[in-house]
Amino acid sequence: MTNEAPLIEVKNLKKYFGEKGGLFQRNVSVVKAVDDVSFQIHRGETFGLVGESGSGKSTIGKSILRLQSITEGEVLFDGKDVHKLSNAEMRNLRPKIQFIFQDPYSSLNPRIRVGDAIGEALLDHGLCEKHEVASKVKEVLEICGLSEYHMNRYPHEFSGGQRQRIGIARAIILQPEFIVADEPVSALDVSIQAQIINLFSKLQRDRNITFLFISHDLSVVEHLCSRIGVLYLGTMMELGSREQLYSNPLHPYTKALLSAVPIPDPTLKRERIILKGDIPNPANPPSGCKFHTRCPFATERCKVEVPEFKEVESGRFVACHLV
Amino acid sequence: MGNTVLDVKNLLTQYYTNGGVIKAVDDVSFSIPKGQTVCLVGESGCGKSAVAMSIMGLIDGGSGGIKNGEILFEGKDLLKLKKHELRQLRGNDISMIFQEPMTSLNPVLTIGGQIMEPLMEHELISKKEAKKRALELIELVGIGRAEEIFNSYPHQLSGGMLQRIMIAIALACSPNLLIADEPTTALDVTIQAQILDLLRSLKEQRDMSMLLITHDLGVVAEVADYVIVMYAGKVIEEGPVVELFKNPKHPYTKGLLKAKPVINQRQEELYTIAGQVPNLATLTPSCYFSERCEQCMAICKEQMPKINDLDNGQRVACWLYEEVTTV
Amino acid sequence: MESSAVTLEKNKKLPRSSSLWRQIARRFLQNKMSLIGLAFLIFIILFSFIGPFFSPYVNLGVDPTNINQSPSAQHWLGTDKLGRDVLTRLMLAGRISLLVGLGAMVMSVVIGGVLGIISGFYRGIVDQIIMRIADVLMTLPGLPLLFIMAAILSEWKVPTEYRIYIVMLMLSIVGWPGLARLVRSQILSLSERQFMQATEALGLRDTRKLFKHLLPNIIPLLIVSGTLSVGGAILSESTLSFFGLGVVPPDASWGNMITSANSLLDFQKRPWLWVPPGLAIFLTVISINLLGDGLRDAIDPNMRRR
Amino acid sequence: MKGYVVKRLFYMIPTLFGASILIFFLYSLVPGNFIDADQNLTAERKAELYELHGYNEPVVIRYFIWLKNLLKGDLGYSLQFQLPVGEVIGNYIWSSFIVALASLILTWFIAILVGIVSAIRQYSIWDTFITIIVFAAMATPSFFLGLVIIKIFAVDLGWLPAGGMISTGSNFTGWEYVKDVAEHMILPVLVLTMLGIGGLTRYFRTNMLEVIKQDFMRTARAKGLKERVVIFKHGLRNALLPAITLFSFELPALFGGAIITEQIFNWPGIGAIYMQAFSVRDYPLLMGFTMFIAVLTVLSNLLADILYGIADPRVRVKK
Repeated sequence: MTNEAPLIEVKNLKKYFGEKGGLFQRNVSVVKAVDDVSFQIHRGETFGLVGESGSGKSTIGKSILRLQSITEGEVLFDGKDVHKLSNAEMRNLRPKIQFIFQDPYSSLNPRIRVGDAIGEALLDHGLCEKHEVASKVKEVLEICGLSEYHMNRYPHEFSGGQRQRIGIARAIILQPEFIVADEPVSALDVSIQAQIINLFSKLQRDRNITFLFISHDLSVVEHLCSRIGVLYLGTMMELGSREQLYSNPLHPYTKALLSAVPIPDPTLKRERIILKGDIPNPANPPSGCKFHTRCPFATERCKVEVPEFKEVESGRFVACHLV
Repeated sequence: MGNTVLDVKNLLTQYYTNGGVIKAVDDVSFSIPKGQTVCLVGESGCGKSAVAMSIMGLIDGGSGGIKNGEILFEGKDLLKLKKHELRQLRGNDISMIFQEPMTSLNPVLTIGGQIMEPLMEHELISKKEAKKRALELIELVGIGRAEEIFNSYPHQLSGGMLQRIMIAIALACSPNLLIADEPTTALDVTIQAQILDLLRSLKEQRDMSMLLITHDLGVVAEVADYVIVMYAGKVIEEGPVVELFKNPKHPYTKGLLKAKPVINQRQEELYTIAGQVPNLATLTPSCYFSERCEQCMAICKEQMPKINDLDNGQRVACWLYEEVTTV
Repeated sequence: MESSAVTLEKNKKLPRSSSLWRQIARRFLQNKMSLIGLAFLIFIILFSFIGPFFSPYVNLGVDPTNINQSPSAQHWLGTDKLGRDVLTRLMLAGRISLLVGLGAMVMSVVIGGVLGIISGFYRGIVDQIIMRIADVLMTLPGLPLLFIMAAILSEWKVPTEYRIYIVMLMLSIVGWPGLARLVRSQILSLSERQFMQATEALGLRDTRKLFKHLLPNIIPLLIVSGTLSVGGAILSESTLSFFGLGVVPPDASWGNMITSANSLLDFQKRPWLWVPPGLAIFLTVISINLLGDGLRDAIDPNMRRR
Repeated sequence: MKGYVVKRLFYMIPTLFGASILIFFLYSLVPGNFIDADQNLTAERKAELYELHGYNEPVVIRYFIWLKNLLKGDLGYSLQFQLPVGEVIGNYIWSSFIVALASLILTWFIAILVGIVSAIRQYSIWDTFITIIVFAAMATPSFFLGLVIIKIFAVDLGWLPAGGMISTGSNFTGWEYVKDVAEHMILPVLVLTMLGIGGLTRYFRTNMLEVIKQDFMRTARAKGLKERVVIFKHGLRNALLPAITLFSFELPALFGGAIITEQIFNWPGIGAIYMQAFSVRDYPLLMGFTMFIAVLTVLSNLLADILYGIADPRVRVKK
């Protein structure tokens, strides 16, 4: 751990989605998509967020970049609260914080040529002269494994993997300090996925960008992230370094999650924890520890008392009564 | 032969696309022994789902068709059956579950009604009897509250529950062969573990054969007895699961196994297979993987390799192994 | 390994770049029905705008010596009760009917498009106001609304040469709310797409979002619904004119030519007076609809809704 | 569900309020009125009538008087019929209604049938043929179509009566009467049906084409169900659902369309009365009728939503 101030600090973030009930009934059901989550991301590291559907991982990513309003809490970028900036200040900050989307098919405007899609933000923010745009676009395209030759083409002419490269090029051309990548490889086939993962590794090495990497795939997260947070129903269950989390998971959910990942080795005999039941509906989460309905070790206490998210060793946090 | 449930021989299935006619399944042969799980693995567009749709006879005549081959199910060639004869087999002796449980059930009919349908169609039992059986099936796939579930609608249940319901429907008439097309791809990892577990134990209880189609090598390793790897409509390698994973022969299979990040086996750099899947509409006679292959030879670009038996029960279609077998 | 992937990507030849518009044109040209529609529409336009120059009767107008003639070699479609050549009048009426249809379409598309974009893009209170107005207009039955407006205007004694513009205006008042709703819902659904979220993440200016990202995606929709609304406008205009509330004599429109069927004698004995304009409307509208339908399929094969 | 209905009823208020403003001020803009139009009245009598009907008040005041009466259910007093507008509408609405109903049933029946067949036989000769017919129906001005079929079936062939609701001078009772009315109905119903059939058929066809592509249709086939069951039980039900909302546009549109057909066929219905009232500037009747249709539209919107909620379990259980 460095003593340097973190680049991103998320404090008690809450995001509730309400279904308003018209004139008389207000907020009939509230979905607590993110419920009091705090963590820090240090300069130059890649922080991973893992979780299943309904865990709120994408919502956190979007909230950090203010692509979405928040209900409560603070998101500090370099000490400034992102959600308190004026629209003009926010616009000036945008090039420094970028987003890479999950779906390579819908994240590119079908009617805009790839070169323009990558270069337009440079122009719009006045970050370079008009005549320099083409050469800058060419540069990032090459970094991302494409070439100049692709600039005048439309997105529909590219495969999924290539489009994801374009999405990455569009983000890095602005020379951001921080990138949120929301499931950037989950829509891709294995052989293509490996190419994109390696591209991310290369960017980490060469460009000193800080990443927030969001994924449901624990093996991808292990490969790319140095610190990882595990989310369940909008709450952080466990947070720690890669080594801590993968070799010695403390939270029963993390353990179950790790043991549920199929491993491509038919000879391997593992103790598998198969969780009972379904992921509860986020609109109606269980009381106490949200995991107690599926936890093999749940006690009476877990049903009523919300466990504290406490630091059990340096940089290692767990929310469980049993730890 | 009496032990073989399904025997597919030289299957050729074409689809009509904007880019032209493509051979989605190109001269594919394999068989499924009784009580075994055979996995078809491959990346998107390799034709693995088209194989399943061909077996089920569910390819819409407007979008494609089976042009050649035989599909022998318990000795009968499905391609020679009359339409209604094939229909009577579907959901009865062969059934299928799909990738998207959320959209695979009819949103306006109750769960119970949808489970009862194949029972009443194929076993000609009364509505009352069918309901009793449906309730049993709901219990069988591990959902409690059978009566309540029976009367609910698909949108009220989660993806994992719906996939269990799909399994209940598929098992309703005790099929001899279950085809599962990416049954866990749309599900969360903890739910995936549940469903795989369920499929495995049901298969064993009922001594059923299973054809599981997936892109996930992890899933294959967990459930398969025998593995078939497809690439661009062709079978490029097959073999018993342990041999194939321990000692893959085809450069594509090797690459796939190396390119996948595996938990607790982190490497600094992942192996990558360069390039991308070829366009099926513009293939020329060659090994279809040759363009991406690191061990590509001159002959790979000119001639398509045939699939050959190796000593240990594996079969591979690759020029690298051609001499080995002839020697 | 990484570098091998890069070089391969670079050398890989992609198919010839074709712009989206060229693709649309290719798909459109494959659709026989809409080509027939287009061809016929061109014929009607030539017939109405160029045709009269070849007619010897254009400037003759009224000819009392030659009234109510049945079709003959001189007058292919006969003459009317003032002795005017019906074929020539059919051409001149075509000019007016087509212009009214086109004008009404342009106005509806402009009003509906602009209001729909404002509604969908800025949301909030402006959206509320615009949509409530559209609601009210759509709650009122179209035909009675047109009738009232027409009555107001005829009482105001608008000079006949301005009549056709008034008719265009009326038709666009009835036509814009549907279009505004359509555009608005399209914008809302585009905003859900990741590429619009990406413009937000990139911090692009509103003007760029609007003109570079949204508008090009809305234009196909406007072209298609615009085309189809020309047909609707021509039909409404003919109805109004038939009831004497649209284009009024001496200006001819296809609708008011059919008015002659109101006379029992003309209706029973002189079908050449009212059947040809009816057929002209029918054929024009059907060609426009075929064209619009073909355009829709060509522009977006997935847009086939409604 | 109940809360939802209440909510929807509240949403109706601003719309109807807006509609009433628009209707009233449009009509008050129309120059001339019933009194001015009557040439036989003396100046004093005119002044008297102006006073009586409140024409001397400012427009805004007159609007509120009208609105107040409207809220009490009083649509005004028809000057031409010398009867309350509500009563006039009540007298004529039923003859319009039977034509509208007959045509509605016919339209839906044909549209569903044809839509399904052309969807499952997409791109066949039959599909193309139907498409052409549908386009033709949508491209024909209804008044012209009316004229043509009167000319063919009534004038030239003499098979059916040209207009009216009963044969003039006839004195039928019982079945004879019903038969006579039915004969007179055929042509107007035909025209009204042609008016609506195109859009609806196309709508069904697209719905059906969309449903056919759905995953659950594949599931139904994989179960080994008969093709008939797959199409009708699994397909049609889902294709019909969104069409329910169309009902809301249909009914008011049919009354609107009746203005033309009743005029052409001389059918003594509300549409014909509207045109008559129009020529003598019987504003209370005109406003009453327009407002009536506006209310009908809003109510059928509500009805359609409720029906949709009942028919679609996804909505039903949620509300």
